Amino acid sequence: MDFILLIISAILVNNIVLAQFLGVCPFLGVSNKVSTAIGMSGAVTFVMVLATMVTYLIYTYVLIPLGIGFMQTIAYILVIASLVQMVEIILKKISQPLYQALGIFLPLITTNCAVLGVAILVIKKDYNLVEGIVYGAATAIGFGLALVILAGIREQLELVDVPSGMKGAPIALVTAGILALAFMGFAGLV
Amino acid sequence: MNQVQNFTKGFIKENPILVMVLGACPTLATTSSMINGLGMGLATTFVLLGSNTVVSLMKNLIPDKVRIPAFIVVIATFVTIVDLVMNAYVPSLYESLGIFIPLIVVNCIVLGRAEAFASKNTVWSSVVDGAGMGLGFTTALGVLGAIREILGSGAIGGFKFISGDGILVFILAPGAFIALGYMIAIVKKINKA
Amino acid sequence: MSSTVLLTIAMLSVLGLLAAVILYFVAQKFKVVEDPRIDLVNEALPGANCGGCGYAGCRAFAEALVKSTSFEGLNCPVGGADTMGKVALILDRQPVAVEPEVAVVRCNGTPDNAARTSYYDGAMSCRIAHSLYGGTTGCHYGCLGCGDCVSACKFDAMYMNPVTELPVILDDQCVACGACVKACPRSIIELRKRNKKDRKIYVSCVNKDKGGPARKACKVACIGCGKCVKVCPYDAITMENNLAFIDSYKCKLCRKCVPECPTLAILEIGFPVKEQKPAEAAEATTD
Amino acid sequence: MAKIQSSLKNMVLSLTLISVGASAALGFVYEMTKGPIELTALNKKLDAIKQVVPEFTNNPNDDMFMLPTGEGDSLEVYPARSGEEVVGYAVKSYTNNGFSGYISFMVGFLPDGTIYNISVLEHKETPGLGTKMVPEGTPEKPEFKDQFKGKHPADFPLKVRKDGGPVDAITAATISSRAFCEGVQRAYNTFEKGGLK
Amino acid sequence: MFKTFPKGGIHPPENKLTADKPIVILPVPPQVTVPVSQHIGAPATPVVEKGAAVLAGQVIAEAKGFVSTNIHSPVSGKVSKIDTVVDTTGYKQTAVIIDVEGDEWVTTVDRSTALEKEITLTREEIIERCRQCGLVGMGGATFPTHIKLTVPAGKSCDMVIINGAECEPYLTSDHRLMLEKGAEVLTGATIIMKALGVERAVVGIEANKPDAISHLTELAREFRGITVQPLKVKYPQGGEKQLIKACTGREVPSGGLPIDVGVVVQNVGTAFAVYEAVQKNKPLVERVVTVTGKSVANPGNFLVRIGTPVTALIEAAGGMPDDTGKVVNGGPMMGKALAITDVPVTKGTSGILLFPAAASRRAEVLPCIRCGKCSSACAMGLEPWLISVLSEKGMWEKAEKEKITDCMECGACAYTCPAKRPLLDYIRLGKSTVIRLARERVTK
Amino acid sequence: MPQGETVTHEGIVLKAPGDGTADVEIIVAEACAGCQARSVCSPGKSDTKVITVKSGAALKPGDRVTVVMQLSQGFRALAIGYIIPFIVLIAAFALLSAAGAGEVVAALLSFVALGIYYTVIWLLRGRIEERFEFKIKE
Amino acid sequence: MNKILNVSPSPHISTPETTRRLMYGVVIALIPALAASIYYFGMGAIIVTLTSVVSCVAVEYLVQKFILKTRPSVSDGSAVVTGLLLAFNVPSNLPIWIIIIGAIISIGVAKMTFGGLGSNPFNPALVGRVFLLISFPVQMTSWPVPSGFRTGYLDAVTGATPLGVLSEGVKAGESVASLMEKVPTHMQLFYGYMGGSMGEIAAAALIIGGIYLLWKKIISWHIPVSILVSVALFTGILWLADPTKYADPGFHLLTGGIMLGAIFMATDYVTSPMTHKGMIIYGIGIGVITVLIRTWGAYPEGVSFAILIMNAFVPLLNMYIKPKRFGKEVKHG
Ligand SMILES: Cc1cc2nc3c(=O)[nH]c(=O)nc-3n(C[C@H](O)[C@H](O)[C@H](O)COP(=O)(O)O)c2cc1C
Ligand SMILES: Cc1cc2nc3c(=O)[nH]c(=O)nc-3n(C[C@H](O)[C@H](O)[C@H](O)COP(=O)(O)O)c2cc1C
Ligand SMILES: Cc1cc2nc3c(=O)[nH]c(=O)nc-3n(C[C@H](O)[C@H](O)[C@H](O)COP(=O)(O)O)c2cc1C
Ligand SMILES: Cc1cc2nc3c(=O)[nH]c(=O)nc-3n(C[C@H](O)[C@H](O)[C@H](O)CO)c2cc1C
Ligand code: SF4
Ligand code: SF4
Ligand code: SF4
Ligand code: SF4
Ligand code: FES
Repeated sequence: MDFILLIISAILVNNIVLAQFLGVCPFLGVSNKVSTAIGMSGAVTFVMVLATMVTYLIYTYVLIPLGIGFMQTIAYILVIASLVQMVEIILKKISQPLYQALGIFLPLITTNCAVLGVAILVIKKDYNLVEGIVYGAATAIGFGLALVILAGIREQLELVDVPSGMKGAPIALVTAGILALAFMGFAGLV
Repeated sequence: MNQVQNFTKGFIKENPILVMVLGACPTLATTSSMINGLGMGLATTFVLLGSNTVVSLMKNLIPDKVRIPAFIVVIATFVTIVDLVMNAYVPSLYESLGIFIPLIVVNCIVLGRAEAFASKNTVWSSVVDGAGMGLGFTTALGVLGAIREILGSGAIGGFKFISGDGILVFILAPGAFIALGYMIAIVKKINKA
Repeated sequence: MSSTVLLTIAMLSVLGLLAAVILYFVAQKFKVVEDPRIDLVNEALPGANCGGCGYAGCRAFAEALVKSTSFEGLNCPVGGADTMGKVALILDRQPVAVEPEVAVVRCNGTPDNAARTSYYDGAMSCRIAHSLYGGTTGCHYGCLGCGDCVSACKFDAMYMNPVTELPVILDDQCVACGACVKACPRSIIELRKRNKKDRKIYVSCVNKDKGGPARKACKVACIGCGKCVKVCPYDAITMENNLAFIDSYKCKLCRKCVPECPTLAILEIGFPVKEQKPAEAAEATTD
Repeated sequence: MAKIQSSLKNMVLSLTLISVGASAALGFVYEMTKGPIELTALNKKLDAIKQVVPEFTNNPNDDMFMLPTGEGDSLEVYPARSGEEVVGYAVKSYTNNGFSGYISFMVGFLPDGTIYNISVLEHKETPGLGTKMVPEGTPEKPEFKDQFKGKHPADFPLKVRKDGGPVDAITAATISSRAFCEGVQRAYNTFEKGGLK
Repeated sequence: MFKTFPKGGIHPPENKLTADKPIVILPVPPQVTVPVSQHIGAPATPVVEKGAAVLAGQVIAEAKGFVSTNIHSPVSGKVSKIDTVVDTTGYKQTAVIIDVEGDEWVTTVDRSTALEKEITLTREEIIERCRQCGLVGMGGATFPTHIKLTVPAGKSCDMVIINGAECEPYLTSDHRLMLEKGAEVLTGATIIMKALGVERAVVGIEANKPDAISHLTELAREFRGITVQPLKVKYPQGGEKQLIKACTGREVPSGGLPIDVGVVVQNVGTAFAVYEAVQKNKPLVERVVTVTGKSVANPGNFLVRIGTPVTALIEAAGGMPDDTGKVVNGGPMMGKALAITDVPVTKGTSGILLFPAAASRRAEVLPCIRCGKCSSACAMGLEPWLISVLSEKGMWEKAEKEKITDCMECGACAYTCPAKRPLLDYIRLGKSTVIRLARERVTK
Repeated sequence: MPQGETVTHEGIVLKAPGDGTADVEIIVAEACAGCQARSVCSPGKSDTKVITVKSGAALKPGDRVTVVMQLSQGFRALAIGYIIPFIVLIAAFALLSAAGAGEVVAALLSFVALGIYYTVIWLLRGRIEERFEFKIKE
Repeated sequence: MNKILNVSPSPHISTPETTRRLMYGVVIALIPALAASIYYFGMGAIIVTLTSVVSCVAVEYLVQKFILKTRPSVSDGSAVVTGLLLAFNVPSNLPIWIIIIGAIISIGVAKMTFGGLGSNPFNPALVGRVFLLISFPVQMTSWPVPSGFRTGYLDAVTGATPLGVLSEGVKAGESVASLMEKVPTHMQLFYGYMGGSMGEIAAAALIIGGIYLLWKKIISWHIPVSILVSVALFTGILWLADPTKYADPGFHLLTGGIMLGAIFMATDYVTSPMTHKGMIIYGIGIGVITVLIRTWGAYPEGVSFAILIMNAFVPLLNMYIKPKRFGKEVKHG
């Protein structure tokens, strides 16, 4: 598998939010400010890759050998939830101010569709671990890209008079729709 | 609040997707046709009903600090059950909903109701709440699915009423976003009035 | 059969235990501090997020309420006593009686009363007009008519009357959030105690000039003659900088001052119509 | 009933309890659905095979074997027999050149190499365009893939008209049509090279 | 060659209708109204009583505080009253109203017109004289001159720029002054150089005044260290920071003053006033005012006493045309519209501009189309469209970050906006609010 | 003085020992301000955080204050907390894979590398902490 | 003498330039291209243009009047420009009902939803075009072949665009040289003798319009030039690397919507960056994405997508690329 194509596909062609509809809640919820959006993207990238690695290992080397692949969902969600918390605990243990700075800067990275979705997709698409990691990272970057773009547009929309009924989620969704329309232009790149 | 209100609030006033914009992913992903939308909605409703019931039954058995993992386990169990059952008995629907069935587990509505409602209320109220919220979600998905299907392929419930194609965008990703956007705006207007 | 079930159980128990341990530590480290009552209080609040309480929004106010020890100085003007009563119930505390208030526009400089001497053609903002010059009439205190107050009102309780060129407050709608008071660069709007049947008696003028110039600028200006101060039996009226002010909490609505005012600057509103009621007062009431 | 305290013991206990309960339920449902799920998967494959080859009596899934494509990979071939006689072969083929990439097909050949029927297994083509390669037509209203029925690739070059072949492409979906041809061609090549003819 | 500043600027129609109208001395009016605040800083305190007799040139209000300056009686006569009046700023303030009787001057003033080139006073004496004579900048800001001539500790000055750009359309008072009083202006410049202890002065003049450029270039040969720098015709060429950049290539830092790059800028009118104060001991009681407008019968440049009512000036120019819709004190770009014309001329009045009704109303405001023309026009490198919405929406912190306080209120952005957005209105609002908030932050 | 963007949060003073610092409990709502479902978002619930701030002003418990942090500090924290560990993780995995380790070994060892990274920043925490400072506005 | 004077803050004069004049300036600049389309496509061009302009204006008016309840402002001319450009971006035989859907999307969804003129982050006409392209791929890609003036409309003979021929051919493994035989010569391309969207074909006419816009200072050179140069460079490099697989830069510049996009659509003020540096980055982005889509993507033409994608980055460009402020900051106080 060609990694470049995998990356282009995950970022542009099959963008996780705009084409695959995963992680729409944070996409709408954390896109009010560009700086937060950037921060969120960075954090999600780490979490996504870490989660992909751990879940992949558990699936391939625990669940499958034991013949309980159907436990995927329940195992993943518990593992991911604990993982996110563990990262926070570690950060807090390491340095209070560092942890505080993060806390003040970013909302809690909750387990959302995107993280779990990627973990499941890696298995579904029969990726090996390397591909899974690349896919996870690229997907996270795609997520960040969409998030930052939307945040930019929303910050700009603050300056104009959007009709009152459209303010908030509706205008964000319509913007996302047009963005998805634009991204369809990348079809066929891979 | 009486049980009727408790049940109906999920349809318009506190509709999970149209008012609270929760669970946007499955909403967007599975409403390319009305049937798929309804299927997803019902699957979610089942999980919601199940988890609300169990959570409210066990609310006093679960210490506060582990309530979130406990809820997650309960919810994930129901999700896996739905997953397995649908795979076995409605394979084609199962295939078109794809990854979004396991993802019910992270749908904020489910955890949100468990946490905000079921863990504080009686079993019966929780069942009614779960049914109301779930069916409200289902209705919204059904309506959105119907709109997209009518516009996008000139069909309803799979039955085509025009020859040729509709406005294809509506069954694709951009149309999903745009249609949901306007739908939320309209519901906002209705709720205000 | 049994092997799968057993494995499942084993697996999940391990995971469950693991999660329990991790989350136990989480619980140790993260205090789950949010008081559930905040949600309840928040729900009881009107959700207008108007800032009338002095906090950033309803939720912020809910937090403040829950954390506070008494309701002294905490009031939601929008919900009023009703809401505060509900909150008190939730928090199991005594509500503090807060008198309801209403906003009043203290200027009556209609084109008839105060001749226009210029036409303002800048951006429609009272604050800009105010920083540019004295205004479109000879009165350098009165309403500028650009409606900053109206756009500040989140409750549709105000509109500009195109005839009088003055803002009008709809008593029914006004929740006394005070946004208009803050918006007006000339401090024309005042929050006053809300009386029965929305009756009001107030000096509808903020002109601090001496009698002559004030009168010249506007027919119904307060000229600072002091007659009302003398006649008030309750010491409700004070005079400062040639301007009379009626304290709405002291005023007993006896209406003695009203006929005293030589310029009809004191308005009485909401009373049954009596003899020589000036036309503009009636106008201001009806809307 | 009073709420249980959050002591470590209680936490571990209650979570374990929940886990045990949940997993018991799960294991039970799994066992229940295991059979139907496997059956569904099998039926799906058999349905696809049934569609593309004449009636058969065997279980082609059991007789499946792999044949190299000559491009470095192999395709699954399902022989269909009526009694002992081979009535056709279903070849599971694919292409990566669809409008949105991967498409997989089940291509049914009669023993002489004539195409019996084709069915699309998996694809991501655009609804309304590329998807037109999926449906089965009727004699009155033939669909795209009906033009392949009964043709022999030896005298029916698998090429769209634009490329000089006889295949009428789906309107505005030449790419999908071309990919379709390529997938069928791959199946045929494998079939031919495998010496099944 | 013509120099200019690097970025932004506009070129509105020049309309210098009065460029060849010699300065006419306007007769003393029967009554003058002299506001006590005609400068930036604290108002002066009146030191005469109602009924007191005053002479022209006599101090009638004394400076109060550091940034303040004296006010002199521009006429002789009797103080009729001290009252609050509306002045050219549109606000009410205290003024001394004097009924004119004759035209007697205090004896120390030398009223002869003979050119006095020899500078006898020392640095300190010059500055003191400027303070005594109530000099303020005549270029618009009316900042007390003696303060500007006192280099603050820690800063150094190596150059004086005399601002003869007069980039505002219509106005010609500086132009005429340079033509008619060129030698005095240059002497004034030399005095300023001496006060600051610098060797070099540049007179910056826009290229649309070729006669002034050649005249002053000619004269400057006889003055040591003074050169004339022709400048490209581009508004706001006369803006201090732009002028410095054009003449010297130095860039005054954001939030800084000319002295931060070793320069002091004075208007030609100020240079002339310095000459008169220092060489003739004459306080600032009169100035040149351009009265103009397209439908004005006899537009012209007038030398008038401070306190003269604007109505009198308009009369002198042929009366107010019937179609007048707007009267502006100053130029069309930066001048202030008057609500009433019954206001006195002050030290900062450089022109009275009458607009016909048709040209006096603003056009309909449309939404910003982000054409970026305002950004291109802004010589300060700001984004007017952005800072004006930020201000309109009350987003003060962002406005501060976008440097709203750097705006010099030149109006080039609003002039150039095709959507006719009231950009500067909102920018001013934002600027003053941001400055207020910043000040509150400091005091807290 | 405006120096670049800041992140602000409302908070309530919990403790003010009087040594120029105060513990402020903040509500992390900023980013989710647009989220209409705050009240049902359970993971968000526990998300109040206690921040230690330096403050000259006399604060007493219960005061409502606004905590300010430079945006750049936020990004720095992000880098230390998430971005660099991400790079460490990926780099370790890539190197180990390239060195021929199997995917399990590579993965497990890169978790170890991550652990080492966290240990290192734990050792360096003194230096890191100097760089983070929160202030009180008003 | 008691005149009521107008009082307003300074400045008291304003440029004669207005939004309306700018918009009608663009309309004038589009006339040569419109004339060329009518010459090549006849009645179809006229019908499509009229329908599009009328329905765009009507949609704007109706939305303002009945949905937003604001004062209709159609007279500012921006809807006319959008209508014209939408028409220019579709084939001249497009059924009227599809054009009306396009107008509803352009004006109703892409413009008025965001608050009307000046608020929309994406180019309305292009949103309309891309929406139609994806919704009605059959109708949107049946290109009438140019002929002399023709009164027929829906029955026009259709053929492929040169880019379509190229993209199809390359995918089918033909060499570029042999494909170049099948497409019009560069000179023909320059004059517009090719199949394609109604208004995009005649490079010569579009360039005349562009020169007019530059001369009237309605647009600046930064966007068009950076787009054209980056397309030329990128395709030039590819062409030099492998002329059998990639067409020459001249071909790329003269075909498809490059000229129309670079001169008229990427330059839309509302949806392009404010600073010159930003404009150049934006232009390069459009150029690169266009070539990317043309050479490796599924669509033979990518200008519309490229412009929309770069539209999305405009707020970020505006946020991070600021004009050079006058004066360095000093710390004081
Ligand atoms: C939104 C959209 C989706 C498309 N989907 C397909 C598709 O699934 N399959 C396909 O062959 N062509 C598809 N096309 C068309 C191709 O881009 C291309 O125009 C076409 O294949 C050229 O073939 P023609 O010669 O039949 O027009 C699509 C076009 C659009 C605009
Ligand atoms: C936009 C703008 C334009 C200006 N134009 C002139 C001008 O043309 N001539 C002038 O003397 N001063 C002009 N000024 C004022 C100068 O910046 C500066 O204040 C003045 O030259 C200082 O001299 P003074 O103190 O003697 O008045 C302008 C100021 C601004 C902000
Ligand atoms: C990706 C993401 C999604 C979020 N979605 C929700 C949500 O759907 N509902 C919610 O209540 N909070 C959501 N937040 C919650 C935040 O973590 C934030 O802490 C919370 O809104 C604070 O709410 P509080 O005021 O109730 O403490 C989300 C945060 C993130 C990072
Ligand atoms: C130079 C210029 C180019 C324009 N280009 C477009 C365009 O490509 N598409 C469009 O819908 N409107 C265009 N307009 C009109 C108008 O700016 C546009 O409709 C706005 O985006 C609406 O807010 C253009 C206007 C100008 C002045
Ligand atoms: S009128 Fe004033 S006080 Fe009353 S609701 Fe409106 S803004 Fe608030
Ligand atoms: S009351 Fe004040 S804010 Fe309201 S219109 Fe009058 S001046 Fe403006
Ligand atoms: S008024 Fe201010 S913002 Fe406008 S151009 Fe002048 S300096 Fe720039
Ligand atoms: S000149 Fe006017 S329309 Fe253009 S960007 Fe500036 S404010 Fe907007
Ligand atoms: S449903 Fe909320 S992130 Fe997907």
